[in-house]
Parts: sequence; C-alpha cells; structure tokens
Amino acid sequence: MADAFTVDGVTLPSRLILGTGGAPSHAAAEAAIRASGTGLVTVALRRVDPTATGSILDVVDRCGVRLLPNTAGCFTAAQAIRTAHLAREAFGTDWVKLEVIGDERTLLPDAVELLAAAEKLVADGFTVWPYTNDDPILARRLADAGCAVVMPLGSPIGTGLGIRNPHNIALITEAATVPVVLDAGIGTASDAALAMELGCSAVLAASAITRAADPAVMAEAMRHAVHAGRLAYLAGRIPRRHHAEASTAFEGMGEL
Amino acid sequence: MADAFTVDGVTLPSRLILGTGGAPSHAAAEAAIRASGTGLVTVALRRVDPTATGSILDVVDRCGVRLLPNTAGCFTAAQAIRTAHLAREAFGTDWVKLEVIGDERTLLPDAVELLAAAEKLVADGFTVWPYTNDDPILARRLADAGCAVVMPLGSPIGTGLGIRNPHNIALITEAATVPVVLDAGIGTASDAALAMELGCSAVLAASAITRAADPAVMAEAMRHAVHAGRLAYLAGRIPRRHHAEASTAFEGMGEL
Amino acid sequence: MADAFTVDGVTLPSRLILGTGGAPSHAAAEAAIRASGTGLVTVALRRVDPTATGSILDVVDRCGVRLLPNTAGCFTAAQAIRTAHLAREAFGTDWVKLEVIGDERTLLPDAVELLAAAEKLVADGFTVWPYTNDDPILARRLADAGCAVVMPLGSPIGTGLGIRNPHNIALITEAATVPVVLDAGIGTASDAALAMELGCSAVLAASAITRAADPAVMAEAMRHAVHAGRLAYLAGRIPRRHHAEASTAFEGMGEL
Amino acid sequence: MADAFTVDGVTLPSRLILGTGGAPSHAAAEAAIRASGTGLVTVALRRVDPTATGSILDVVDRCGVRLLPNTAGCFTAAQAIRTAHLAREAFGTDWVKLEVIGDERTLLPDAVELLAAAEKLVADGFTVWPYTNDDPILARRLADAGCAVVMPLGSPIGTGLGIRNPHNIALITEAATVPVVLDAGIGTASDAALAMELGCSAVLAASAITRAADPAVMAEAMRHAVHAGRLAYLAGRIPRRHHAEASTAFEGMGEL
Amino acid sequence: MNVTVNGGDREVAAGSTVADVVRQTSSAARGIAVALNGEVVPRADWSRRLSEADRVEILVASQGG
Amino acid sequence: MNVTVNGGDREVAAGSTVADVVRQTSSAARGIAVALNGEVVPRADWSRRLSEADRVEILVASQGG
Amino acid sequence: MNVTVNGGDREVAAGSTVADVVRQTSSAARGIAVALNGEVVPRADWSRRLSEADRVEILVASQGG
Amino acid sequence: MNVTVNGGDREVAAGSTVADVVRQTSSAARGIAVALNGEVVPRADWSRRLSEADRVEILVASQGG
Repeated sequence: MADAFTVDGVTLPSRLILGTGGAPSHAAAEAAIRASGTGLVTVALRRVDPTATGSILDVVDRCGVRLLPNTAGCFTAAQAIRTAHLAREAFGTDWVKLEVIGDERTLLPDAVELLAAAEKLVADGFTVWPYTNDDPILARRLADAGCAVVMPLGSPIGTGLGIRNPHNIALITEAATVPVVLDAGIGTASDAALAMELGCSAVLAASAITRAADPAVMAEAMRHAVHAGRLAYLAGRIPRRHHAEASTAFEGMGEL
Repeated sequence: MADAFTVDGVTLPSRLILGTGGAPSHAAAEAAIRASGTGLVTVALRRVDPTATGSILDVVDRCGVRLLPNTAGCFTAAQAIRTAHLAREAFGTDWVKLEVIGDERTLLPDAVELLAAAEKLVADGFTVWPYTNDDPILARRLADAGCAVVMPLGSPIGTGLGIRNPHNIALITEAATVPVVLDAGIGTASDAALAMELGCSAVLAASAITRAADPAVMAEAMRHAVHAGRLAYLAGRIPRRHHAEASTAFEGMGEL
Repeated sequence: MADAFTVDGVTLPSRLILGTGGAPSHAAAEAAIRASGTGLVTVALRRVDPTATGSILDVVDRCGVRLLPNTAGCFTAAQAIRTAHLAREAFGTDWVKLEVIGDERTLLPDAVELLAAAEKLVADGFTVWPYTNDDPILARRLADAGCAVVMPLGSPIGTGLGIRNPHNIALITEAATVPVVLDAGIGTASDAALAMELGCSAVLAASAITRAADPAVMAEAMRHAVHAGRLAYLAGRIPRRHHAEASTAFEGMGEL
Repeated sequence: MADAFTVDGVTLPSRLILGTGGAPSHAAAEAAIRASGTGLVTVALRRVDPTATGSILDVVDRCGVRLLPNTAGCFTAAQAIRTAHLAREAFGTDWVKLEVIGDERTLLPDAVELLAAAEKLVADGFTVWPYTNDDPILARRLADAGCAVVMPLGSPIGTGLGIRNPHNIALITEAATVPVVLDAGIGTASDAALAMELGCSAVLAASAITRAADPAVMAEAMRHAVHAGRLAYLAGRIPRRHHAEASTAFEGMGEL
Repeated sequence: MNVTVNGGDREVAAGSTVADVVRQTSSAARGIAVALNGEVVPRADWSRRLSEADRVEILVASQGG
Repeated sequence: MNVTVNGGDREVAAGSTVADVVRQTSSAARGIAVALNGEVVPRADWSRRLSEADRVEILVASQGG
Repeated sequence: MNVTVNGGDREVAAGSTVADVVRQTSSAARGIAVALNGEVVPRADWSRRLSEADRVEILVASQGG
Repeated sequence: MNVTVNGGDREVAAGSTVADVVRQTSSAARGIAVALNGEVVPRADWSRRLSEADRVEILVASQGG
C-alpha cells in the first residue's frame, strides 16, 4: 500500500481501530466492524457470563479482523501485567492494549503504573499499545521503553469531548519515534479527522461508534473521517491567515 | 438517492461544491474537480485575457459538472445584479452565487447590499446562492426573500480559519427553511466535516483545495470529509459528558 | 484621566457599563451598581406597573450614575425610533442604546432595521449606541452613519457563552473609527477581560451580573476584570509560541 | 482575611505569585513585584556571575515578599533534590518550587522523576510546590505524597498559550485536597482570570509579566485579573444557554 | 368617553387631557413619557384634550439590559 | 470611430457592431457576455451598431471561488 | 472439596483438575484463560489438580473498548 | 593545590577551606550555597579543608520563573 500503517511488521488495512465496548449487541458490533472497514478490534477479558449468548470472538472471526486484547479496568501494573498474560493465553496474540487507570471518575491513565507495566510487558515479549494521557514526555518514555505505538487520549474515555488539547497531540506527533494512535474522547467524525491532521497514524474509537444512535452509520462516518484526515495531512493544508485572501482575482473585473 | 441534496429541482451528486479560484492551472483545477467528486463548480466573469490559454469552461465540460457563476468582487447590489445578468447571458444558467462584499481587507459580505441584490435577482428569476456572514437573522431574511440556499461563512475567504463560530452556524441550520451551504474559511478536512455535523447540507471549498500543496489530494480529502460529516450527522453522535464513562464494563473483572 | 473613556464629550469613570435588567430587586441592582464602579447604567421604558414599588430611577440617582435608555424589545426601525424619542422625553437625555432585534429565539440584531434606525436617530440628534452583531462590515457602516460607538455582541443576550468569535471582534476593533463596546454574551470575568484585550474600549454586562448567584460580588469581579483587560491591552502581551521558552536561564546551572 | 490563601500555615497577601525569571533588570523586576501586589516570588540558584551587579535578594527584601526557590533546569529527581537542599541552605526556607523537566523543547515536567523527587523532599521536611502537567491522576498522587499544593500548567513555560485544557484543570480542582496553583502558560490577564474561575487557589506568572512590553503594567493587570477571577468564582456565574434569554422583559412593552 | 390606556379600556371624563390620564395612571413625577395614537406627546403638550377611542401609552423607567 | 473596450481605447471602423468588436477581442465561441455602457447586451442584439465613445465590456469565464 | 471459582464458592470432587472446573464453567472451546490463586495457568498445565480453598478465575472474551 | 570551582580550574593554597574559596568567589554574605563533589556543605561545615581535584559549586540567587 502506498500509505501503509504498519505495526510489529503487520500492515493494517485501515487507520481506524474499533473498540467493541458499549455495543448494544454482538449483531450491532458486527455491523459496526464491517461498516468501519477496520482490521483491528479490541476485546476485554471478563468472567464467564452464564446468561451470555454467542461470543464476540465469533463476530471477530466472521469479520476476519485481528484482535487487540485490552487490560481495561486495571488500576495497578501488577494487575495489568497478569491480565496481559491471561490474554496471551486466551487469544494467542502478543499484542495488548495496555490500560492502567488512576480512578473511576476520569478513567485517566496512571503514568507511573503505566510505565512500569509497559517496561515489564515489553520484556515479556509483548507488542505493547499503551493508552496514555496527552503528556509528550510520558509518550516519549513509553516509546523509549519499547512500546510499539503510543495511544494518547483526546479526552477522557466515553466523554465524546474530542481532542481537548490539540497542541499536546502535535507536540507528541512531531517528536514521535513510533506511530501515534489517538485513543479515547472521540465524539464524532470531525474529531477523528482532526486527530489525523495533527499527525496521528491512526485513531481508535469505541463509544463514539458503539453508543451512537446508529453505530453502523457512525462507523462508516469514522472510516471516511480517518481517511479524510490522513489525506489532508498528506496534501498539505493552506496556512491560517488573519485577513482574507481572495480566491477570485480582482484583476480583470469589468467596469459595470 | 436515499440522502439527496437537491436545489431548484436538481439533485447534485455530491454535497461538496468546488470553487475553482486559486488553482495554479486549468490542469490542476481539473484534477481537483475529478478527485473531489463534485457536481458543481463556481466560475467568475473577467475581461478577456489575451495571454490565457484554454478556458475553464473546457475543463468544466470535460468533467461533466454544472456551473455556478459568481459575482465575486462586487461591492454594490447594482454591480452584482449586472454581473449576474451577464453571467446568465454567458453561461445560460439562472444559478448564481451572489457575492457582495464590504471591503477588501475581510472580503466579508455587506448585509444591506446583499439582501437588496438577492431580492432583485429572485424577482428576475435567478436561483440565488447568497454568500452571507454567519448572522442567523440575515440568513432567515435571505431565505424569506426567496434565495434557494443560504451560504454562511465559517471565516473570511482564504483565511483557512475554519468555522470560527459553530454556535451561529447551529443557530442557522436549526431554524433554516432552505439548505445551508457552508462557504468560505474551510482550511482542512475536519472543518468540512464539522460543517456537516452542524447540520449544513453542503460545503463549498475553494482556496483550501486549490491552494493546498497537493490540490487533488486535498480535494479527495474534502470529498471524504463532507461525506463523513454528513453520515455522522445522520448517525446521531453520543452526548458530551464532563466525566468519563467506561466503554469496557468493570463488571465481571477477575480478581487478579 | 490618563486613560479616559470618552463618548460624546463625556468622560466616563469606568469602562464597565451595567445593564440593570434581570436584577432580583432594586436593592440588588443598587448593590451591583455600587460594586461595579460603573458610571453608566441602562434602563428600559415599560408600561406603568401598579404593583411596582419604588423606581429604578431613584436607584440611579442615589448612585449618581448616568442613564443609557435602551430600545429593548423593538423588532422594527419605526418602533425603535419612536421608543428612542419617548426615552428622550422621559429621561431628558439624547443617549440611547439602540436595539432592533430579529427574533425572540436569539434576540440577535436585525442588520437592515438597525442601520435604518441608526441613520434616523443620528439625524434626530441622538447619541446612538447601537447593539449590533459581530459583523465588521455592519460595524463600519454604523460608525459611518454617525453612531457614537458600536456595540458588537460576544454571543446572544443572556447566554453567558462569552465571546464566540474573538477573530471578528479583533477585525472590528483594529479598523474602528469609534469606540467599540462589547455587549451581550458575557458570562464571567475572563470574558470581560478578553473583550478588553481584543481592543474594546468598554464592556456592557447585564445578566452576567444581575443573574449571578451574588450580583454584587460578580459586579466587583467585572470591575476588576475590565480594568485588568484594559491594562493587559496597554501593557503589550508576550507573543504566543508553539514551543517552550525558559523563564529561568539554563546558563550558570551547577553540576550536581 | 475573609478569603485567605494559606499554605503551610502562612497566609499570603495575594493569590498571584510572581516568577522573576525573564525580567530585563532588577529594577524592572522590582517595579513588577510592587505593581503585582504579590507576597511571594520565585528565585533560582545559579553560579556566581562576576559581571552581575546587585542581587535579586536585595529586591526581594526591599519589597518585603517571601521567597519561593525553584529547581528550574533539573532533569532528574537526584538533581532536583540536591538543588532543593542547596536552596534551603542559601535562603533558609523549607519552601521549594519543585521542577523536574523532561526536555528542553517543551520544558514539560517528567511525571516519574517529579513524583520521586516530591516524595523524598516531603520526607526531608520541605514544603513542596510541584510544577506538574495537567494530569488529574498525577496531581492527586502529588497531593497524596504530601505536597503542600499542586501546580498544574496551562501550557508549556513561556508559550503564552494560556490554558489549553480547561477541562483537565477543572477535573483537578474539583477533586483537589490541596490548593491548586496554575503555573506556566499564562499569556495575558484573561488567562489568569480563567484559571481562578476554574477553581484554582492562585496563579503563578513569570514570562507573561517579565517579558511584556511593560512588565509593571502587566503585573498590575494580573493583580486585578486574579482578583476578578476569584470573585467571579465566589459569585457563582450564570449557566451557559444555547438560546438567548432577555435581560429586559418583553412584558409591559408599549404598542408603538 | 372611552379611551385605551396601556392596552386597557378606560372611561374618562369628557374633556380629559393627557395630563389627567397620566395623573390617574402613575404617581411618578418624572421618568415618564406618553404616546398618543402612536405619536410621542412632549410634556409641553400634555394639556392636549383626548378624543373618543384614543390610544394612550404611558411608559416609565424599568430595569433593562 | 473611437470606443473603449475592456478599459482600453480602441479605434474601430465606423458602423462596427458589438459582434465585430467581440470577434476582434476573443475567439471564445461561448461563455462570453457583453455590456455596452454598463448595460447587458443579449447575444440576440450583438448586431447593434456602436457609437463614438461607447464603453464596451467583454467578459469571459475565469477561475473563481 | 471447596474452591472459589470466579468469586463464588463451589464444591468439586476431590482430585478435580483445572480442566474439570473449566469444563463445568464454560462451553467455550477457545478465547478462555485461567488464573489459579492469582497466577496464570497455561493450557498445557490444566491437568493440574486443585487443592482445598484454591481461587480459580476463568475468563473469556467480552466486548471491550 | 588544584580544584574545580563552578566548572573552572583554580589553584588554591594548600589547606584552603570551603570558606576560603567562597570568599574568593563571591562577596555575597547570604543567599549562597555550596556543594562539594556533588554534596551539600552546610554553612556550619565551611571550615572543611579542600583536597586536590575537589569539585566545588558555589551558587547564589538569580532571577528564576
């Protein structure tokens, strides 16, 4: 592909990654996955639910997409590390979306625990996708620790507040040594496009799609938005001006 | 089409309208028109330029798109009305993008002259597409005067500042009785997506595309962005929350 | 005064103008007027209310401030002109805050009616303070018509949304030939400070003060905010930078 | 004082803290300190400069303000800890503004080193004022570690970009167990007012004042801005509304 | 004689003047203005007599933004 | 006979028509419009004869935003 | 013999293995992982016998953001 | 005897103390602190004798943000 997005030697078919959490049903999740054109979806590990019918894995298989297991809900490095190892057992993949959060109010990552967990998991041979805040220094440390990508948030999980601090995201992408994947906070298509325009390599969206009134339509919107943002980034936007500049020349106007 | 954009009984193939002004060459304009997927492009009337080779009309014909003549550069209603009539003579269309500006520093529309010109052109049988500011009251008056659409600006022409006042655009679209076409100020893809998410029916982009480092690539970006924004509008975005909401349930977590 | 704010030959003691509308009581209005340090307050003309006790005029007298009658609620130039003349009869002042609105949903000014009323009132010898939208062209036309000041809005009356389009306010102030008074939309102190930093000569606040939980305290806040914004404007702020610049020199650091 | 700002049992006379770095001269620094009304200024430790005339300490004494030594320029916890101990020797105070930065491009704090240094300095009996990023989790950890305050940034040092992420600052203040002091990024008065409206207890400004065209005037602006923002916070602002709400009642309008 | 005052019907003595109606309507000594059938009536003309069905608006100062 | 075409002086043969001047000015077969002394001249009237000092504007399509 | 499975008490036959409990708990043939007393148990070791009071966590794939 | 003071080489008399070097380096009576080979030297210990190749940092107050 001319403009490939490659992680750990794997070229993904799309720069949109889909989080399945929040989908009203497996059927809705499947419709969203297909409409999104994604090649990678996240799943979690939870206790067996006797009432559950079918498995998200069947959906994933039918759609022919890769799995990115997460460590959602972990508050400590130890918990997250153990969860990652369980995920490797369960899903037979070294890829893991590392989440180590600091509280339930904000679900924001805990920098210290996150970095500790990332270092250990890299040492254990995982391909680590760390969900981090928008701190350029922490992002650099995670990359230096051997993470395959860094996943700064736009705003807290599920808030739909978009990218609250584009300046930080730009500071991260302009110095990044690994792909930057915007994770969390995306509310609608323009947020995803903006992320790509800021130099992100990909966008992960979950609630914005799964909890939209029509998840499949929003998934298609996100597919186009991520592609649009990427193309705009490559195309080279016009500079911002304080004053106007005519798109139609005044020269040659008739005297009427 | 399920989600058609129709003006004056004509269903357009795209919600993106392309302004040809600023293109480095006719060839570049043609590449942008084709990549944009647009069905409508604007042209101006200027004195014969002996040095010019070829005509934008040939490009338009080859691309098989409709013409939207503009009155760019006019400062008075009288000038704009005369220019519109000349355009009808030259291009054999009743459609006109009405521009009546107040100064060269901002190229912002002059509300009073604009409304006067719109009333006269409607009476003269034109299908009027007025370039207006983002004033909801003026927008309503233009619609009441019989304009086919209203074209509020996002920011001054050529500034690339995007939509400076989304609140006004929302106030316009939520009360609009005619299609709202976001005109002027678009700088990049996310701006176009946002316009559609705010309830606009279409977006006009000129400088953002024609003056981009690679006009054709930016045109494709805008095509996807407008489609993405429209789909997101139809899909029904999630509400904005102050605090986080987990996309992965805490329930069922193992004790690790 | 070193940095006087003068209109129609009258130097006002403060760059804050207080709208009395919305105050829970005359006593609350008086407390707010005193705490604000203002020298000018707006009043409206309404039918005699048999149930009313005391008059806002007594408050105004006790506070020793000037009156700025408004034409609030008028939808046409004719109505506003008549109201202005009645106000001159009632209050013996040529000053009038001219409001001609377009609808009750937004209370936004109607550009055409506003300009027509302004021209007539200037001809009738009034000192006209027009409440206008943030359109730089309309602002220029109002000044050219002989208005003593122009009063662009930050956002619709009573919304507390602050200044939605600082770029337009800057375009207005940088080209203004009369004082620019930010009117409507102010929600809190920082909004008022920003208005002054953008080059406004004064700020009018009504709901933000009269409907605050504690009007008198908010009035004092606005007094300081307007002064702060004015001083910052005069002091010359530092430029915005994309990257950091150390405030403490690295040079001379010890090797520790 | 009714609304006192107290740290480590010391009630400060002002909620504005002044950073002296960047002042063109000791005289300019003194003028700014006096105009600001501050009771606390930061100083750094650097090698003896033979060419220097006079000492910032003389300025501080003449102004009768307290000292807050900083550890500016330190990249590791070890460096910062040693610098803090040297400052205690030099200035005879346990107060220290703890800065541990991650790179020279952004001067952003390094979360891991910062937290490690804070824990050690608290154990060593210091009153720690940590300069941190706007991460609510790290802020909570610093408070839990025994820091006297937390000092989140608005944007990188010296950028004058103001508060790039008000949402994070609000998330910090609403859960804070120690005073929150907005540090870094302030560009002008409205930024300082906004910080206080977001619930900060104080603001530290350096470059915004010392590098302004007229430092003393900007210092006075900041003094009023911080006070204005604090009063607005206490006064209880009006809610933001999407639609307008009349400040002048329609009821009782005459039929004209 | 019947007139309309501030939108309400009122019966007044034949020969009543603007001033009479103002006096009956408000005790305010100042800050008051009158429109008769939509036209402003300067205080100097308040001695003007009213006619059957006249529309009188008597307005006073009120809080306003 | 002297006329002004697109802001420039031009000498044309006596009895020249609008069509004549258009032909001399542009090879464009379409997308062209003419104003004579500020008034639009429909193509149907291009046979109209010019008079001394007439102001002719001949406009064609150009790129425009 | 009493063990805890996914936080709930369960009585199992003496000599039961991890595999036995997994079988009783879920029909899932794949996408399943087990922790015994907080330590991961690779599928290869599921034949391991449980002891009184062991804590077993049996986790499967679920939707996650 | 050669020592390093604030990054520069300096020859000092054998038996020189920290206080001696401070006196030679700065006239500041206060707001001054010393690190010897990276360790803080409390004022009370300034009588300590320096050794060959010691690294001395003498720091004073300066403007800082």
